[in-house]
Amino acid sequence: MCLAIPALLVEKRAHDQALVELGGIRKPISIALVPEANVGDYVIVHVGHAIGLLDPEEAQKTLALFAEMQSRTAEVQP
Amino acid sequence: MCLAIPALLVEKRAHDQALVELGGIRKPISIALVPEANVGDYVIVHVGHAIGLLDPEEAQKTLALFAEMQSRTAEVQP
Amino acid sequence: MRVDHDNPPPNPPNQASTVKKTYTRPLDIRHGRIDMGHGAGGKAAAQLIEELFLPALDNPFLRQGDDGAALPLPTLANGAGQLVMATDGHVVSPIFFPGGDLGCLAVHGTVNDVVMMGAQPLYLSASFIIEEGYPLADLQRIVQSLGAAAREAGVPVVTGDTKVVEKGKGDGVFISTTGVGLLAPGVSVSGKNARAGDVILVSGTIGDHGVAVLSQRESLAFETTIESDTAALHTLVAELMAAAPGAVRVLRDPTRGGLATTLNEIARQSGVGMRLQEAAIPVKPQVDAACELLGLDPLYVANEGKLIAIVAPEAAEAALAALRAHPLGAGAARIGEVTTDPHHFVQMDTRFGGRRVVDWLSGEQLPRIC
Amino acid sequence: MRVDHDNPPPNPPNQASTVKKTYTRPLDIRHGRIDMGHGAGGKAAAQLIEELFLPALDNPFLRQGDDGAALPLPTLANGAGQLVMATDGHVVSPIFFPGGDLGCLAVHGTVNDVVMMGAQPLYLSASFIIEEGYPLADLQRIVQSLGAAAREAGVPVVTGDTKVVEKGKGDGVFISTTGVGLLAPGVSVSGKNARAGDVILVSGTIGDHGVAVLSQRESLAFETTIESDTAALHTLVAELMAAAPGAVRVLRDPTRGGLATTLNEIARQSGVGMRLQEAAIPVKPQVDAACELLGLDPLYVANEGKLIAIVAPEAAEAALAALRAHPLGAGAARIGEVTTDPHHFVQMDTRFGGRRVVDWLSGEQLPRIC
Amino acid sequence: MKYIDEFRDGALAKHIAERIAAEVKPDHHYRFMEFCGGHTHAISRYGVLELLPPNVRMIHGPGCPVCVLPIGRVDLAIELALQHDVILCTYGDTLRVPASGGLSLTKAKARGGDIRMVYSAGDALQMARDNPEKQVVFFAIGFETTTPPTALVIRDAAREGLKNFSVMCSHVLTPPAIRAILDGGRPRAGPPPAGSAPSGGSDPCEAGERGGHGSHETAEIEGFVGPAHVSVVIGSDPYAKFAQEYQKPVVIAGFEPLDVLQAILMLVRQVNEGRAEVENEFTRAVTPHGNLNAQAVMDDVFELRGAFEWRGLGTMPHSALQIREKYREYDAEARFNLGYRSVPDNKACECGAILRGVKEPRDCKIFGTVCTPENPIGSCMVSSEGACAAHYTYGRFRDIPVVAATEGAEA
Amino acid sequence: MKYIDEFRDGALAKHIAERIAAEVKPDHHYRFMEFCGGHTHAISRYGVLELLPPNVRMIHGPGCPVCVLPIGRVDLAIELALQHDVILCTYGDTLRVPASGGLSLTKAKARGGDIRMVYSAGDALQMARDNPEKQVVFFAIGFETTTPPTALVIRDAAREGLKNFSVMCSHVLTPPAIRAILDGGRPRAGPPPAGSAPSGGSDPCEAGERGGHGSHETAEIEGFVGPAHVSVVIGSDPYAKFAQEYQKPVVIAGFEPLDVLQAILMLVRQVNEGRAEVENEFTRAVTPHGNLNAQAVMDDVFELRGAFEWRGLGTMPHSALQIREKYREYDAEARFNLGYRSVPDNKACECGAILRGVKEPRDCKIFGTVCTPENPIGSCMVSSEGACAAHYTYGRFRDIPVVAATEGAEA
Ligand code: SF4
Ligand code: SF4
Ligand SMILES: [Mg+2]
Ligand SMILES: [Mg+2]
Ligand SMILES: [Mg+2]
Ligand SMILES: [Mg+2]
Ligand SMILES: [Mg+2]
Ligand SMILES: [Mg+2]
Ligand SMILES: [Mg+2]
Ligand SMILES: [Mg+2]
Ligand SMILES: [Mg+2]
Ligand SMILES: [Mg+2]
Repeated sequence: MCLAIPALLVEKRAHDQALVELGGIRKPISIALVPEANVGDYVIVHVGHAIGLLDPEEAQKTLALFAEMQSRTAEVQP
Repeated sequence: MCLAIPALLVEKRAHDQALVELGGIRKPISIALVPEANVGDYVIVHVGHAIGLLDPEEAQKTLALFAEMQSRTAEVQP
Repeated sequence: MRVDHDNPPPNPPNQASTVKKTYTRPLDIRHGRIDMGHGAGGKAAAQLIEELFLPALDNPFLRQGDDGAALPLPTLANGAGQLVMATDGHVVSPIFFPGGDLGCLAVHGTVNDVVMMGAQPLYLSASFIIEEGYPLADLQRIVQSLGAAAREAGVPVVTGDTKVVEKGKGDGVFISTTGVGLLAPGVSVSGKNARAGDVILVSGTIGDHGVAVLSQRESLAFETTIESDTAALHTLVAELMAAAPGAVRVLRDPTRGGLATTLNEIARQSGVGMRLQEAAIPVKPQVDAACELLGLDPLYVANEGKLIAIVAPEAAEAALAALRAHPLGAGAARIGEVTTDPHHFVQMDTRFGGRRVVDWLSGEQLPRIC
Repeated sequence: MRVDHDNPPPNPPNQASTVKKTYTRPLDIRHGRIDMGHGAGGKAAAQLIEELFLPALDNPFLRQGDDGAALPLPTLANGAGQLVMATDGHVVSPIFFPGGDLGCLAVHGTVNDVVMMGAQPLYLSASFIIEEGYPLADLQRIVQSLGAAAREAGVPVVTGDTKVVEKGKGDGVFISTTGVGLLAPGVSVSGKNARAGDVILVSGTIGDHGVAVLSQRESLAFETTIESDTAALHTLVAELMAAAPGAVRVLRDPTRGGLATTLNEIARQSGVGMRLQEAAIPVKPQVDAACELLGLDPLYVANEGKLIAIVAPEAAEAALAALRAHPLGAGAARIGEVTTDPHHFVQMDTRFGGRRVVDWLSGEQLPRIC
Repeated sequence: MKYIDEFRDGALAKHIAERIAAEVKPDHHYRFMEFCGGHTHAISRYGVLELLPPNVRMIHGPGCPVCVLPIGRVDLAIELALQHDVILCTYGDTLRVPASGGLSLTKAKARGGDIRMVYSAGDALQMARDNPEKQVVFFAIGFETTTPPTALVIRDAAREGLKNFSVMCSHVLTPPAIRAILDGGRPRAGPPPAGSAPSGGSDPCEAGERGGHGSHETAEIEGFVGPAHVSVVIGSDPYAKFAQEYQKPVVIAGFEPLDVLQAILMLVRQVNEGRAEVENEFTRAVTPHGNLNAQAVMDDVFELRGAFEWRGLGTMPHSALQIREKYREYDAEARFNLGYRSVPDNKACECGAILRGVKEPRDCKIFGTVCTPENPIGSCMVSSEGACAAHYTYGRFRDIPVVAATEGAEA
Repeated sequence: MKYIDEFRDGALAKHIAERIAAEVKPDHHYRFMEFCGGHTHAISRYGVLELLPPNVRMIHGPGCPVCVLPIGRVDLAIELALQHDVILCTYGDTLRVPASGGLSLTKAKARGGDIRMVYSAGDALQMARDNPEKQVVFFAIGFETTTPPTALVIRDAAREGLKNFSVMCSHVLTPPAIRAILDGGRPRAGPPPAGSAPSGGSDPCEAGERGGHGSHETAEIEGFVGPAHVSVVIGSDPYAKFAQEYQKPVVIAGFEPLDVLQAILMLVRQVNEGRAEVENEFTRAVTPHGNLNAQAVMDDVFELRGAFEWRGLGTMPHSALQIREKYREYDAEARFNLGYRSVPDNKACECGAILRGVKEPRDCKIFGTVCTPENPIGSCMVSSEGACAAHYTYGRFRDIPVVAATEGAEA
């Protein structure tokens, strides 16, 4: 449920509108629910609205956790 | 102008409506403008309305006139 | 290798396969309607084709199931002969009319175009464009009629296509058919071939189809026993060609635009004039009456089972006799001659004793009040 | 003999003929629109064909001017070989999209169906159903694009038909095309021919066409540089067949329903299963992104210039190399194998390391929110 | 078809034609106008001209409601359809009438106007009943024949209290048009002496050369074939004053070709005998008083309009009808506050002169080249009943000597 | 795609899977529910189950707004389109949901309903602006993720004073559904002792056999993968009470497959360690408090609904939202005076038991025969995120041993 994807905010426009980019495509959306979003932020887009911000540091931490697991597995297995 | 044709009134219906026949086809029309028309009469039909009655006797007279001309011509020519 | 069952099944795996063979609930043809899913190319489309189209059009070529059909090609001596190809889109409204419907019309209209080239029709393709919401029952009637007409004409529908357009972006069903036929060597029948002195024949009464269709238009509604003449003319043409070998110069079915427009087309194409005799042109009394009523001229009303044949004068009698001997040509008549005329006028001696031009149809032929 | 001039002409009859050669004002293609008169089969229709269609589709067959075309039939030794016939209705919306338009699509879609039979495409017919009010300028663009695509594919549009439907009963323009081709003796390419062990190839990235069209839908509008892949694949197939003689079992263009549906069709037709490798299936990043955004699966998105080739395993490398050597197959990939499976499942090993069924498209593929 | 086929009999036609040929004076040039397009149509379609001697010339009058419909009225109808978003109902005849800016109702429909062809005024009323959320306007055209059905639907709409129906009334009257034709030239003191040769000044060729476009000269029309179906409604009495005042014979005739031939014969006789009477060839349908029911409903709903523009004839006082104040609600011109703007005809168009019998279609520089039925420039080319369209569609062959191969073979 | 592709990495997946395999106790059967259809989708589409050890079972929860949409609500939408002649705007997802009488919105559209798919609530509002003469109704569905945009358009419509726009609000709330799942069975006194083997009574097979359709038993779900995007809006705090009250671990996870795998690992660890906490795997987007702006606009426009029917779960109190009195004008249910009528599901349908984890799709007698994605009978077959549809569409191969020729060749 709730298909939503992180996309890069590339342009803020009047009336809470903004342009986001994802994998080379661009789409106008509303940022009325995340008025604090700025160009360069990643927003979570659902039904044409940003419903939240993506925190790059937290994303990095999660990925680091995965990577750690990789080394741990590598450690345990051989 | 004013495409109108004589058609045989074959059925009177409610609300000034009637069915006419012409050459084997039948069509509903209005006789609001010729309320006196009766089944068996020939009416002059224009844009779905009877606009007048055809007088069979007069038609006969006119045709007789034509026929007379034929005999007169025949008389003169040979 | 990965495991195929990651969890213990809640039911004991007492059989090798617990998958069920997919059972598709049959189309509800009685109450169902076309929806956008039927045009999406997925399972619904496949089901529509399997349950509605294939049974109605049944033939082994169509059942090949590919996106096209591979077909035997009758060989002529020395590989001679030509291919003939003709296409028509069919958009009649109403779709069902006295004497026929869109389905059989789609066969006749295209088969006749192949036949009018002097060719033997071999195969048909059919492309359906269906409006969302169209009742499956009506669609089935159309497709069955199309199938029956194709079988009767001996010309199978070997490949097809179905598209669905949104409600309000179509008009029930449109069918485009394409016919392929084989032209024997030496046969040349074309609108270009008319020559001054040739005789113009028509295979029967004109205007029946158009009047039958008009009679069903809500705004004009009139009662008539006239039925569309829609028919495939391949056997009629075969008889004609046999009776007047090498003498048939032009064949053309006077569909849209009627006899008048078709003759003008031929006159222009051949660079000739024509002279018709109004009294010789067969028109049914009811067609005449309907035209009187609506301010139309039967010369411009469509036919779907008639042909115009322009033949060399010396073969005219034989050709006319051959037409008349066939049930579809029983009302055939000689209606005029080809003339020399740099203006390519089609003229007509009126029954009344006058003369006039019979021009191209200009615009649409609409019911008139004046 | 009757008199030709009943009244003394008011101007002295100083010339033999006072009739003026009919001058038809040329179509106002810039501002004009299709009206019902253009479909009535009369002068307006003739003018439309002469001024708009004939110049755009120019070829001697079409200029024959009959209701069908008589065509030379390339002879094969001993009259062997088969005829191939395929048809498609084209109803794309919007009519103009990045990388193409309805016109070229109508050529490619049908030429490819002929080509996917392993045949050489020879001739096309085109049936146009045009909505009243459609701008002549846009119609000309479409027809010119169709003509250009036909010329590029070397497959002339030899016969055609034009119908006009009332505003609100069509959607701009629909084009049904039918292609005829010649199948050399001994060639058998069919969806029925896949065998367990065969290799599945695709000629390039999938989903480009569908995404290009979707990007233009008002309600979804997104910006992308993706263009439709629409193309005629006859030369690509020729190279492929030459490189893997006798080894090409199935060819199919994954149009409506996309790669997934087409593979399911073949699996069912051949009575086999398939196993795909997701990581091997080429998808452009923007296509992937658009699908993410709209909740679509690129496996179900339409292509108009791609083919699936199922080839004998021993010829797979040669076949892939041949595809890659052609500009239209540069992105070709080996994406899976044919398996034995009484359930005819198409399965896929996911890039993630899992496995899943790749089923038929069910209903329409619509943008989703969940 | 009874009462139709009998009046199209070619054998009888020959006899009447022979009588005409026998009775015309060889040195007199007879010039008659058939006022009605219906007669023009019969003459063209049946080839009646072929049956007339060379010195009897028929001038095609303005009696076609489509031809005389001015561009400005069609513009108003298009405005209703495209700007006021109404369902515009109209008879098939008006659909192709050219309007300003290269438009017509057909083209306006192609541009998105909701324009529906109706067969009867009643269909327009029904359209309003069926589409309560839309304004439905009936664009009503026609002479007195067509007016009573329009009056009926306005009366019915009022009785039902329909709020979404109105009529753009463009009904015109026949007598003023005939008068305009007669007034178009120099008034004549009296009838030409029976059997007298036409004076040089009245030679149609010279008149044509002198009279420019829009000039008020007229050719010497010696008599009129009077309306058939208009007269069914209004009766034959209204023509008496023309005959008297202008000393022109009028023969009311049916629209079948024998009727026309017979009327011509009757006109020839009146001219020969120096009479100027109203005669009625169409007694089978026309009475002196006409259809009183129809007249009553027309009178209830309509009143004379101050002035109305007729295409080709210009603006004429009291030549048309408008909806009475009490039915104002059903008057589309009032409801949509339409302002009429006259649009001049193409300068090259000779319709005015042609309608007055001063010129013939082939005298027009653009006849058959720029102006054709596909592309009508002037009013006479609009409907097949117009003088130019009739000549183009049915009579063009008359402009060339035809060499028919079969005829050649026979010769 | 940044922040997407990284979370779909097959190599990393292998490592997490290996960790799960290493950490699960071989004699314990782990049963977790992913509440959200988004997780179900990820599991199905990426084949995540293949990477799990046989003793970790995922139960597909009811977290798909399409699946839980009751027939009666779709009936109302169809009533609006077919009987009230509105333009009904809706997300693509609802178009194929079966309604009464063999209908669906797709089929209602085919029957003439003016039904338009929109990509965003804003498109529905624009539709109303563009069609002032028509009533436009937005049929709004979705969980807390989708609710704020609906609230925005209602607020905007009110600001503009639009008279032709309203919303049929079918927004539902996640926490009550989770509670219903948990309450469905016998309340548990405490957490299972860490590492304890499941008791006989809690064996899912037996539970499935005992529990009939609609029974209130529940399988022993040991933990939840918690919502991703719902939590972006509502935050992670609301889950704390479940974890505590029911002593069930909850791991909020993103919808990418690595997120799911990682969440499963985290759940395994909680179970193994006897913890029942709320953990957040999706810290990159979910905060404890969620999106306060979104919550504010929701709160302005919506209030709790007394009760709402969830398809497959039955009627639950305070489980959905309704439009507040002050925006009543924009409430389609009020404007069109719609009366809700509940429609029972097909008797054969096992959705209730499946949603509770008591049964699996293949236990349903009509799974894959009568009930297919083309012909969904129960809620779980409606959307590809439903348990039955997911299994049918993506997982059916798991029911048969596959004999791949190439594999044979390799062997
Ligand atoms: S030909 Fe056309 S422009 Fe010339 S007079 Fe006739 S109607 Fe007018
Ligand atoms: S297969 Fe269909 S009927 Fe059976 S449980 Fe699933 S959704 Fe319900
Ligand atoms: Mg054709
Ligand atoms: Mg045809
Ligand atoms: Mg033809
Ligand atoms: Mg196809
Ligand atoms: Mg329609
Ligand atoms: Mg095809
Ligand atoms: Mg194709
Ligand atoms: Mg194909
Ligand atoms: Mg054609
Ligand atoms: Mg449209």
